[in-house]
Amino acid sequence: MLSVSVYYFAILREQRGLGQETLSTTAMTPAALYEELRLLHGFTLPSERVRAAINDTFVLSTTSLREGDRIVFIPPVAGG
Amino acid sequence: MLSVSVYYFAILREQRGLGQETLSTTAMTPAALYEELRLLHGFTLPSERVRAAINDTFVLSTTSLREGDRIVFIPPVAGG
Amino acid sequence: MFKIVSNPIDPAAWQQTLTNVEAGACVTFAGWVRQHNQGLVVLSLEYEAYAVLAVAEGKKILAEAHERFAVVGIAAVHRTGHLQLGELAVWVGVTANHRDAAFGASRFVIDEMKARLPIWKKEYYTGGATAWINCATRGEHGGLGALPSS
Amino acid sequence: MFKIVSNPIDPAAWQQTLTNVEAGACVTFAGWVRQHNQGLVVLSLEYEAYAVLAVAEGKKILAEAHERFAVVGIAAVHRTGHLQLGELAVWVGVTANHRDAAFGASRFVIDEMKARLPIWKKEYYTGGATAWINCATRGEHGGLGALPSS
Repeated sequence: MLSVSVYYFAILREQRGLGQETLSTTAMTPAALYEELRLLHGFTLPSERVRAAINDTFVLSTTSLREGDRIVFIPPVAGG
Repeated sequence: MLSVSVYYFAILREQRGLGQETLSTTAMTPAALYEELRLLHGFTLPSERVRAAINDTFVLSTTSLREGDRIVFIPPVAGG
Repeated sequence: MFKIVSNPIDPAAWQQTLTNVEAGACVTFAGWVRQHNQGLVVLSLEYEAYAVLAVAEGKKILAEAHERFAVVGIAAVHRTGHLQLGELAVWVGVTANHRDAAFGASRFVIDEMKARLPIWKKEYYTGGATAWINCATRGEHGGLGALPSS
Repeated sequence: MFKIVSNPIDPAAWQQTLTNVEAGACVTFAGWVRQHNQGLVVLSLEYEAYAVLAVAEGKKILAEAHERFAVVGIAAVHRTGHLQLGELAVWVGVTANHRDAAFGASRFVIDEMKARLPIWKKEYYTGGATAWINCATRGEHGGLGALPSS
Protein backbone atom coordinates (compact mmCIF):
# COMPACT_ATOMS: atom_id res chain seq x y z
CA MET A 1 0.00 0.00 0.00
CA LEU A 2 1.26 3.44 -0.96
CA SER A 3 0.22 6.65 0.72
CA VAL A 4 -0.20 9.43 -1.84
CA SER A 5 -1.95 12.78 -2.02
CA VAL A 6 -4.38 13.43 -4.86
CA TYR A 7 -5.41 16.88 -6.12
CA TYR A 8 -8.59 17.56 -8.07
CA PHE A 9 -9.43 20.46 -10.35
CA ALA A 10 -12.52 21.70 -12.14
CA ILE A 11 -15.13 19.03 -12.84
CA LEU A 12 -13.21 16.38 -10.89
CA ARG A 13 -13.00 18.67 -7.86
CA GLU A 14 -16.74 19.28 -8.01
CA GLN A 15 -17.61 15.61 -8.46
CA ARG A 16 -15.29 14.60 -5.63
CA GLY A 17 -16.51 17.45 -3.42
CA LEU A 18 -13.00 18.40 -2.34
CA GLY A 19 -9.77 19.64 -3.86
CA GLN A 20 -7.25 17.39 -2.16
CA GLU A 21 -7.07 14.19 -0.17
CA THR A 22 -4.44 11.79 1.13
CA LEU A 23 -5.19 8.14 0.56
CA SER A 24 -3.72 4.65 0.57
CA THR A 25 -3.87 2.64 -2.60
CA THR A 26 -2.70 -0.59 -4.15
CA ALA A 27 -2.68 1.06 -7.59
CA MET A 28 0.77 1.09 -9.13
CA THR A 29 0.19 3.71 -11.86
CA PRO A 30 -1.81 6.94 -12.40
CA ALA A 31 -4.08 5.07 -14.83
CA ALA A 32 -4.91 2.38 -12.28
CA LEU A 33 -5.42 4.96 -9.53
CA TYR A 34 -7.76 7.05 -11.66
CA GLU A 35 -9.83 4.00 -12.54
CA GLU A 36 -10.12 3.10 -8.85
CA LEU A 37 -11.20 6.66 -7.96
CA ARG A 38 -13.53 6.96 -10.94
CA LEU A 39 -15.52 3.90 -9.82
CA LEU A 40 -15.51 5.06 -6.20
CA HIS A 41 -16.66 8.64 -6.83
CA GLY A 42 -18.54 8.33 -10.10
CA PHE A 43 -16.29 10.64 -12.13
CA THR A 44 -17.90 11.16 -15.52
CA LEU A 45 -14.63 11.66 -17.43
CA PRO A 46 -13.33 8.44 -18.95
CA SER A 47 -9.67 7.81 -18.23
CA GLU A 48 -8.65 8.43 -21.83
CA ARG A 49 -9.75 12.06 -21.40
CA VAL A 50 -7.65 12.64 -18.29
CA ARG A 51 -3.91 13.29 -18.03
CA ALA A 52 -1.78 12.98 -14.92
CA ALA A 53 0.96 15.00 -13.27
CA ILE A 54 3.14 13.76 -10.42
CA ASN A 55 4.95 16.31 -8.26
CA ASP A 56 4.00 19.07 -10.73
CA THR A 57 5.29 17.37 -13.88
CA PHE A 58 3.24 15.72 -16.61
CA VAL A 59 3.82 11.96 -16.55
CA LEU A 60 2.97 8.88 -18.57
CA SER A 61 -0.10 6.97 -17.46
CA THR A 62 2.16 3.98 -16.84
CA THR A 63 4.62 5.77 -14.57
CA SER A 64 5.17 3.95 -11.28
CA LEU A 65 3.65 5.63 -8.26
CA ARG A 66 5.89 6.14 -5.24
CA GLU A 67 5.23 6.72 -1.58
CA GLY A 68 4.33 10.34 -0.89
CA ASP A 69 3.69 11.35 -4.53
CA ARG A 70 1.46 14.33 -5.19
CA ILE A 71 -0.79 13.27 -8.05
CA VAL A 72 -2.96 15.61 -10.11
CA PHE A 73 -5.58 14.35 -12.53
CA ILE A 74 -5.97 16.87 -15.34
CA PRO A 75 -9.27 17.11 -17.21
CA PRO A 76 -9.20 18.35 -20.82
CA VAL A 77 -8.29 22.02 -20.78
CA ALA A 78 -10.37 24.78 -22.29
CA GLY A 79 -8.43 27.94 -21.58
CA GLY A 80 -8.86 31.44 -22.93
CA MET B 1 -3.40 72.23 -75.51
CA LEU B 2 -4.96 71.24 -72.21
CA SER B 3 -4.60 73.12 -68.97
CA VAL B 4 -4.23 70.72 -66.04
CA SER B 5 -2.92 70.87 -62.49
CA VAL B 6 -0.26 68.43 -61.40
CA TYR B 7 0.47 67.40 -57.80
CA TYR B 8 3.75 65.92 -56.61
CA PHE B 9 4.50 63.87 -53.52
CA ALA B 10 7.61 62.56 -51.80
CA ILE B 11 10.63 62.15 -54.08
CA LEU B 12 8.82 63.74 -57.05
CA ARG B 13 7.91 66.79 -54.94
CA GLU B 14 11.53 67.18 -53.86
CA GLN B 15 12.93 66.74 -57.36
CA ARG B 16 10.39 69.19 -58.80
CA GLY B 17 10.92 71.65 -55.93
CA LEU B 18 7.22 72.24 -55.51
CA GLY B 19 4.05 70.33 -54.60
CA GLN B 20 1.67 71.60 -57.23
CA GLU B 21 1.65 73.45 -60.53
CA THR B 22 -0.77 74.30 -63.29
CA LEU B 23 0.53 73.75 -66.79
CA SER B 24 -0.44 73.46 -70.43
CA THR B 25 0.39 70.27 -72.25
CA THR B 26 -0.13 68.49 -75.54
CA ALA B 27 0.10 65.12 -73.73
CA MET B 28 -3.10 63.12 -74.09
CA THR B 29 -2.51 60.59 -71.28
CA PRO B 30 -0.91 60.43 -67.82
CA ALA B 31 1.90 58.26 -69.23
CA ALA B 32 2.74 60.84 -71.91
CA LEU B 33 2.53 63.72 -69.45
CA TYR B 34 4.81 61.98 -66.95
CA GLU B 35 7.36 61.30 -69.68
CA GLU B 36 7.30 64.98 -70.71
CA LEU B 37 7.76 66.12 -67.08
CA ARG B 38 10.40 63.50 -66.33
CA LEU B 39 12.61 64.79 -69.17
CA LEU B 40 11.97 68.40 -68.20
CA HIS B 41 12.71 68.03 -64.47
CA GLY B 42 15.03 65.03 -64.37
CA PHE B 43 12.78 62.79 -62.29
CA THR B 44 14.74 59.66 -61.40
CA LEU B 45 11.72 57.37 -61.22
CA PRO B 46 11.07 55.59 -64.52
CA SER B 47 7.47 55.76 -65.66
CA GLU B 48 6.86 52.08 -64.99
CA ARG B 49 7.39 52.75 -61.28
CA VAL B 50 4.84 55.58 -61.14
CA ARG B 51 1.05 55.34 -61.00
CA ALA B 52 -1.41 58.10 -61.71
CA ALA B 53 -4.59 59.42 -60.16
CA ILE B 54 -6.95 61.87 -61.78
CA ASN B 55 -9.33 63.84 -59.61
CA ASP B 56 -8.45 61.61 -56.62
CA THR B 57 -9.08 58.28 -58.34
CA PHE B 58 -6.48 55.80 -59.59
CA VAL B 59 -6.56 55.68 -63.38
CA LEU B 60 -5.05 53.69 -66.23
CA SER B 61 -1.92 55.17 -67.77
CA THR B 62 -3.81 55.37 -71.04
CA THR B 63 -6.77 57.34 -69.71
CA SER B 64 -7.50 60.48 -71.73
CA LEU B 65 -6.64 63.73 -70.00
CA ARG B 66 -9.31 66.42 -69.92
CA GLU B 67 -9.23 70.14 -69.45
CA GLY B 68 -8.92 71.05 -65.78
CA ASP B 69 -7.94 67.59 -64.54
CA ARG B 70 -6.07 67.31 -61.24
CA ILE B 71 -3.33 64.77 -61.89
CA VAL B 72 -1.24 63.11 -59.19
CA PHE B 73 1.81 61.02 -59.97
CA ILE B 74 2.25 58.38 -57.29
CA PRO B 75 5.70 56.98 -56.53
CA PRO B 76 5.96 53.44 -55.15
CA VAL B 77 4.57 53.45 -51.63
CA ALA B 78 6.44 52.32 -48.53
CA GLY B 79 4.04 52.87 -45.68
CA GLY B 80 4.14 51.59 -42.15
CA MET C 1 7.36 37.14 -19.02
CA PHE C 2 4.53 34.74 -18.29
CA LYS C 3 2.08 34.96 -15.41
CA ILE C 4 -1.10 33.48 -14.02
CA VAL C 5 -2.93 36.21 -12.09
CA SER C 6 -6.09 36.44 -10.03
CA ASN C 7 -6.51 40.23 -10.31
CA PRO C 8 -7.75 42.09 -13.40
CA ILE C 9 -5.28 42.24 -16.29
CA ASP C 10 -4.16 45.74 -17.24
CA PRO C 11 -3.17 45.47 -20.92
CA ALA C 12 -1.50 48.90 -20.91
CA ALA C 13 0.81 47.84 -18.10
CA TRP C 14 1.63 44.61 -19.88
CA GLN C 15 2.23 46.52 -23.08
CA GLN C 16 4.75 48.68 -21.20
CA THR C 17 6.84 45.62 -20.37
CA LEU C 18 7.44 45.19 -24.10
CA THR C 19 8.39 48.74 -25.07
CA ASN C 20 11.68 48.72 -26.94
CA VAL C 21 12.75 51.07 -29.74
CA GLU C 22 14.77 48.27 -31.31
CA ALA C 23 11.58 46.50 -32.28
CA GLY C 24 9.34 48.05 -34.90
CA ALA C 25 6.25 45.89 -34.67
CA CYS C 26 3.97 44.71 -31.91
CA VAL C 27 1.04 42.32 -32.16
CA THR C 28 -1.27 41.79 -29.20
CA PHE C 29 -4.07 39.33 -28.61
CA ALA C 30 -6.76 39.91 -26.00
CA GLY C 31 -9.45 37.42 -25.13
CA TRP C 32 -12.35 38.34 -22.90
CA VAL C 33 -15.57 36.89 -21.56
CA ARG C 34 -18.19 37.08 -24.25
CA GLN C 35 -21.91 36.97 -23.95
CA HIS C 36 -22.59 33.95 -26.09
CA ASN C 37 -20.99 30.59 -26.53
CA GLN C 38 -22.51 28.08 -28.91
CA GLY C 39 -25.92 29.67 -28.65
CA LEU C 40 -26.13 29.97 -24.85
CA VAL C 41 -26.23 33.29 -23.01
CA VAL C 42 -23.20 33.52 -20.73
CA LEU C 43 -23.53 35.68 -17.60
CA SER C 44 -20.10 35.13 -16.15
CA LEU C 45 -17.23 32.70 -16.20
CA GLU C 46 -14.86 31.05 -13.80
CA TYR C 47 -11.28 30.06 -14.57
CA GLU C 48 -9.52 27.54 -12.39
CA ALA C 49 -5.80 26.84 -12.84
CA TYR C 50 -3.37 24.25 -11.67
CA ALA C 51 -1.05 27.18 -11.13
CA VAL C 52 2.37 25.58 -10.63
CA LEU C 53 2.13 23.49 -13.76
CA ALA C 54 0.40 26.24 -15.74
CA VAL C 55 3.27 28.64 -15.07
CA ALA C 56 5.87 26.02 -15.97
CA GLU C 57 4.00 25.15 -19.17
CA GLY C 58 3.50 28.82 -20.04
CA LYS C 59 7.21 29.55 -19.71
CA LYS C 60 7.93 26.55 -21.91
CA ILE C 61 5.56 27.90 -24.58
CA LEU C 62 7.29 31.30 -24.56
CA ALA C 63 10.71 29.65 -24.83
CA GLU C 64 9.48 27.63 -27.82
CA ALA C 65 8.16 30.81 -29.47
CA HIS C 66 11.53 32.51 -28.98
CA GLU C 67 13.19 29.57 -30.74
CA ARG C 68 10.77 29.50 -33.65
CA PHE C 69 10.33 33.20 -34.40
CA ALA C 70 12.69 36.18 -34.66
CA VAL C 71 11.04 38.13 -31.87
CA VAL C 72 12.36 40.78 -29.49
CA GLY C 73 9.97 40.28 -26.58
CA ILE C 74 6.99 38.18 -25.55
CA ALA C 75 4.65 38.69 -22.62
CA ALA C 76 1.61 36.59 -21.78
CA VAL C 77 -0.82 36.46 -18.90
CA HIS C 78 -3.88 34.40 -18.02
CA ARG C 79 -6.33 35.35 -15.35
CA THR C 80 -8.13 33.00 -12.95
CA GLY C 81 -11.21 33.39 -10.77
CA HIS C 82 -14.74 34.58 -11.42
CA LEU C 83 -14.89 36.98 -14.38
CA GLN C 84 -17.76 39.15 -15.55
CA LEU C 85 -18.77 39.89 -19.13
CA GLY C 86 -16.19 41.97 -20.91
CA GLU C 87 -13.37 41.23 -18.48
CA LEU C 88 -10.03 40.19 -19.93
CA ALA C 89 -9.18 36.53 -19.45
CA VAL C 90 -5.98 36.33 -21.45
CA TRP C 91 -3.51 38.72 -23.05
CA VAL C 92 -0.50 38.07 -25.28
CA GLY C 93 1.92 40.64 -26.69
CA VAL C 94 4.86 40.13 -29.02
CA THR C 95 7.39 42.64 -30.33
CA ALA C 96 9.65 42.00 -33.29
CA ASN C 97 11.58 43.80 -35.99
CA HIS C 98 9.18 42.55 -38.62
CA ARG C 99 5.47 41.90 -38.53
CA ASP C 100 5.77 38.37 -39.87
CA ALA C 101 7.48 37.21 -36.69
CA ALA C 102 5.17 39.25 -34.45
CA PHE C 103 2.02 37.78 -36.00
CA GLY C 104 3.43 34.25 -36.14
CA ALA C 105 4.65 34.18 -32.57
CA SER C 106 1.52 35.74 -31.06
CA ARG C 107 -0.67 33.22 -32.85
CA PHE C 108 1.58 30.36 -31.77
CA VAL C 109 1.56 31.47 -28.13
CA ILE C 110 -2.21 31.87 -27.78
CA ASP C 111 -2.88 28.59 -29.61
CA GLU C 112 -0.47 26.67 -27.39
CA MET C 113 -1.77 28.36 -24.24
CA LYS C 114 -5.31 27.33 -25.06
CA ALA C 115 -4.25 23.78 -25.88
CA ARG C 116 -1.70 23.11 -23.18
CA LEU C 117 -2.19 25.21 -20.03
CA PRO C 118 -3.94 23.30 -17.24
CA ILE C 119 -6.66 25.91 -16.90
CA TRP C 120 -10.37 25.12 -16.88
CA LYS C 121 -13.36 27.26 -17.60
CA LYS C 122 -16.85 27.08 -16.13
CA GLU C 123 -19.62 29.05 -17.79
CA TYR C 124 -22.62 30.42 -15.87
CA TYR C 125 -25.79 30.77 -17.93
CA THR C 126 -29.11 32.52 -17.50
CA GLY C 127 -31.43 30.36 -15.39
CA GLY C 128 -28.66 29.11 -13.12
CA ALA C 129 -27.16 26.39 -15.31
CA THR C 130 -23.40 25.99 -15.44
CA ALA C 131 -20.96 23.94 -17.49
CA TRP C 132 -17.28 23.10 -17.41
CA ILE C 133 -16.02 23.65 -20.93
CA ASN C 134 -14.05 20.47 -21.22
CA CYS C 135 -13.24 20.10 -24.83
CA ALA C 136 -9.70 19.89 -26.12
CA THR C 137 -9.05 22.69 -28.58
CA ARG C 138 -6.96 20.71 -31.03
CA GLY C 139 -7.47 17.12 -32.07
CA GLU C 140 -7.56 14.33 -29.54
CA HIS C 141 -6.72 15.08 -25.99
CA GLY C 142 -3.79 12.89 -24.92
CA GLY C 143 -5.31 11.06 -21.97
CA LEU C 144 -4.18 8.38 -19.57
CA GLY C 145 -4.42 5.89 -22.41
CA ALA C 146 -1.94 7.87 -24.51
CA LEU C 147 1.48 9.45 -24.27
CA PRO C 148 1.41 12.91 -22.73
CA SER C 149 2.21 15.61 -25.28
CA SER C 150 4.83 17.19 -23.05
CA MET D 1 -13.08 53.45 -38.75
CA PHE D 2 -10.09 54.48 -40.82
CA LYS D 3 -8.10 57.68 -40.41
CA ILE D 4 -4.97 59.45 -41.51
CA VAL D 5 -3.79 61.70 -38.66
CA SER D 6 -0.99 64.17 -38.10
CA ASN D 7 -1.06 64.04 -34.29
CA PRO D 8 0.31 61.20 -32.13
CA ILE D 9 -1.76 58.02 -32.20
CA ASP D 10 -3.21 57.02 -28.83
CA PRO D 11 -3.65 53.24 -29.06
CA ALA D 12 -5.75 53.11 -25.88
CA ALA D 13 -8.26 55.55 -27.36
CA TRP D 14 -8.37 53.58 -30.60
CA GLN D 15 -8.80 50.37 -28.64
CA GLN D 16 -11.81 51.96 -26.92
CA THR D 17 -13.56 52.42 -30.25
CA LEU D 18 -13.61 48.62 -30.59
CA THR D 19 -14.88 47.63 -27.15
CA ASN D 20 -17.85 45.34 -27.52
CA VAL D 21 -18.88 42.49 -25.23
CA GLU D 22 -20.27 40.60 -28.20
CA ALA D 23 -16.76 40.00 -29.47
CA GLY D 24 -14.44 37.76 -27.49
CA ALA D 25 -11.15 38.36 -29.25
CA CYS D 26 -9.10 41.37 -30.24
CA VAL D 27 -5.86 41.46 -32.21
CA THR D 28 -3.92 44.68 -32.58
CA PHE D 29 -0.90 45.58 -34.67
CA ALA D 30 1.31 48.55 -33.85
CA GLY D 31 4.19 49.71 -36.01
CA TRP D 32 6.59 52.36 -34.82
CA VAL D 33 9.78 54.08 -35.90
CA ARG D 34 12.68 51.77 -35.25
CA GLN D 35 16.32 52.59 -34.89
CA HIS D 36 17.68 50.48 -37.69
CA ASN D 37 16.61 49.74 -41.22
CA GLN D 38 18.75 47.50 -43.38
CA GLY D 39 21.87 48.29 -41.37
CA LEU D 40 21.51 52.08 -41.24
CA VAL D 41 20.92 54.01 -38.02
CA VAL D 42 17.62 55.86 -38.28
CA LEU D 43 17.23 59.06 -36.24
CA SER D 44 13.73 60.01 -37.31
CA LEU D 45 11.26 59.50 -40.06
CA GLU D 46 8.84 61.49 -42.14
CA TYR D 47 5.57 60.22 -43.55
CA GLU D 48 3.88 62.07 -46.36
CA ALA D 49 0.39 61.09 -47.54
CA TYR D 50 -1.81 61.85 -50.49
CA ALA D 51 -4.53 62.13 -47.90
CA VAL D 52 -7.75 62.11 -49.94
CA LEU D 53 -6.81 58.99 -51.85
CA ALA D 54 -5.21 57.34 -48.81
CA VAL D 55 -8.45 57.68 -46.83
CA ALA D 56 -10.52 56.36 -49.74
CA GLU D 57 -8.14 53.42 -50.20
CA GLY D 58 -8.03 52.71 -46.46
CA LYS D 59 -11.82 52.55 -46.25
CA LYS D 60 -11.82 50.20 -49.21
CA ILE D 61 -9.33 47.91 -47.44
CA LEU D 62 -11.48 47.80 -44.30
CA ALA D 63 -14.58 47.01 -46.36
CA GLU D 64 -12.71 44.17 -48.06
CA ALA D 65 -11.62 42.81 -44.67
CA HIS D 66 -15.23 42.87 -43.46
CA GLU D 67 -16.23 40.84 -46.51
CA ARG D 68 -13.46 38.27 -46.13
CA PHE D 69 -13.43 37.70 -42.36
CA ALA D 70 -16.13 37.21 -39.71
CA VAL D 71 -15.14 40.25 -37.69
CA VAL D 72 -17.13 42.51 -35.36
CA GLY D 73 -15.10 45.70 -35.67
CA ILE D 74 -12.02 47.08 -37.42
CA ALA D 75 -10.17 50.30 -36.73
CA ALA D 76 -7.01 51.47 -38.44
CA VAL D 77 -4.99 54.68 -38.39
CA HIS D 78 -1.82 55.90 -40.06
CA ARG D 79 0.11 58.92 -38.92
CA THR D 80 1.87 61.47 -41.11
CA GLY D 81 4.54 64.07 -40.43
CA HIS D 82 7.93 63.94 -38.76
CA LEU D 83 8.16 61.10 -36.22
CA GLN D 84 10.83 60.40 -33.66
CA LEU D 85 12.20 56.99 -32.61
CA GLY D 86 9.61 54.92 -30.82
CA GLU D 87 6.61 56.93 -32.04
CA LEU D 88 3.66 55.01 -33.43
CA ALA D 89 3.27 55.27 -37.20
CA VAL D 90 0.43 52.85 -37.72
CA TRP D 91 -2.11 50.99 -35.61
CA VAL D 92 -4.69 48.36 -36.56
CA GLY D 93 -7.22 46.71 -34.26
CA VAL D 94 -9.74 43.98 -35.04
CA THR D 95 -12.38 42.40 -32.83
CA ALA D 96 -14.12 39.14 -33.62
CA ASN D 97 -15.90 36.25 -31.97
CA HIS D 98 -13.00 33.94 -32.76
CA ARG D 99 -9.30 34.53 -32.93
CA ASP D 100 -8.93 33.06 -36.41
CA ALA D 101 -10.87 35.94 -37.91
CA ALA D 102 -9.19 38.53 -35.70
CA PHE D 103 -5.68 37.39 -36.67
CA GLY D 104 -6.57 36.96 -40.33
CA ALA D 105 -8.23 40.33 -40.72
CA SER D 106 -5.57 42.30 -38.85
CA ARG D 107 -2.83 40.76 -40.96
CA PHE D 108 -4.81 41.43 -44.13
CA VAL D 109 -5.42 45.08 -43.21
CA ILE D 110 -1.82 45.94 -42.34
CA ASP D 111 -0.47 44.14 -45.41
CA GLU D 112 -2.88 45.96 -47.71
CA MET D 113 -2.26 49.31 -46.04
CA LYS D 114 1.48 48.94 -46.55
CA ALA D 115 1.05 47.89 -50.15
CA ARG D 116 -1.73 50.20 -51.27
CA LEU D 117 -1.96 53.43 -49.29
CA PRO D 118 -0.38 56.39 -51.09
CA ILE D 119 1.91 57.17 -48.15
CA TRP D 120 5.64 57.69 -48.45
CA LYS D 121 8.40 57.44 -45.92
CA LYS D 122 11.66 59.37 -45.70
CA GLU D 123 14.33 58.16 -43.32
CA TYR D 124 16.83 60.50 -41.66
CA TYR D 125 20.16 58.90 -40.80
CA THR D 126 23.15 59.82 -38.65
CA GLY D 127 25.44 62.14 -40.61
CA GLY D 128 22.60 64.00 -42.28
CA ALA D 129 21.75 61.57 -45.08
CA THR D 130 18.12 60.91 -45.97
CA ALA D 131 16.30 58.50 -48.22
CA TRP D 132 12.78 58.05 -49.53
CA ILE D 133 11.94 54.42 -48.99
CA ASN D 134 10.47 53.77 -52.38
CA CYS D 135 10.24 50.09 -52.71
CA ALA D 136 6.97 48.32 -53.31
CA THR D 137 6.29 45.89 -50.50
CA ARG D 138 4.90 43.11 -52.62
CA GLY D 139 6.04 42.05 -56.05
CA GLU D 140 6.05 44.46 -58.93
CA HIS D 141 4.62 47.89 -58.45
CA GLY D 142 1.88 48.49 -60.98
CA GLY D 143 3.24 51.52 -62.82
CA LEU D 144 2.14 53.66 -65.72
CA GLY D 145 3.08 50.79 -68.03
CA ALA D 146 0.64 48.44 -66.25
CA LEU D 147 -2.96 48.27 -65.14
CA PRO D 148 -3.57 49.90 -61.79
CA SER D 149 -4.34 47.32 -59.11
CA SER D 150 -7.45 49.17 -57.96
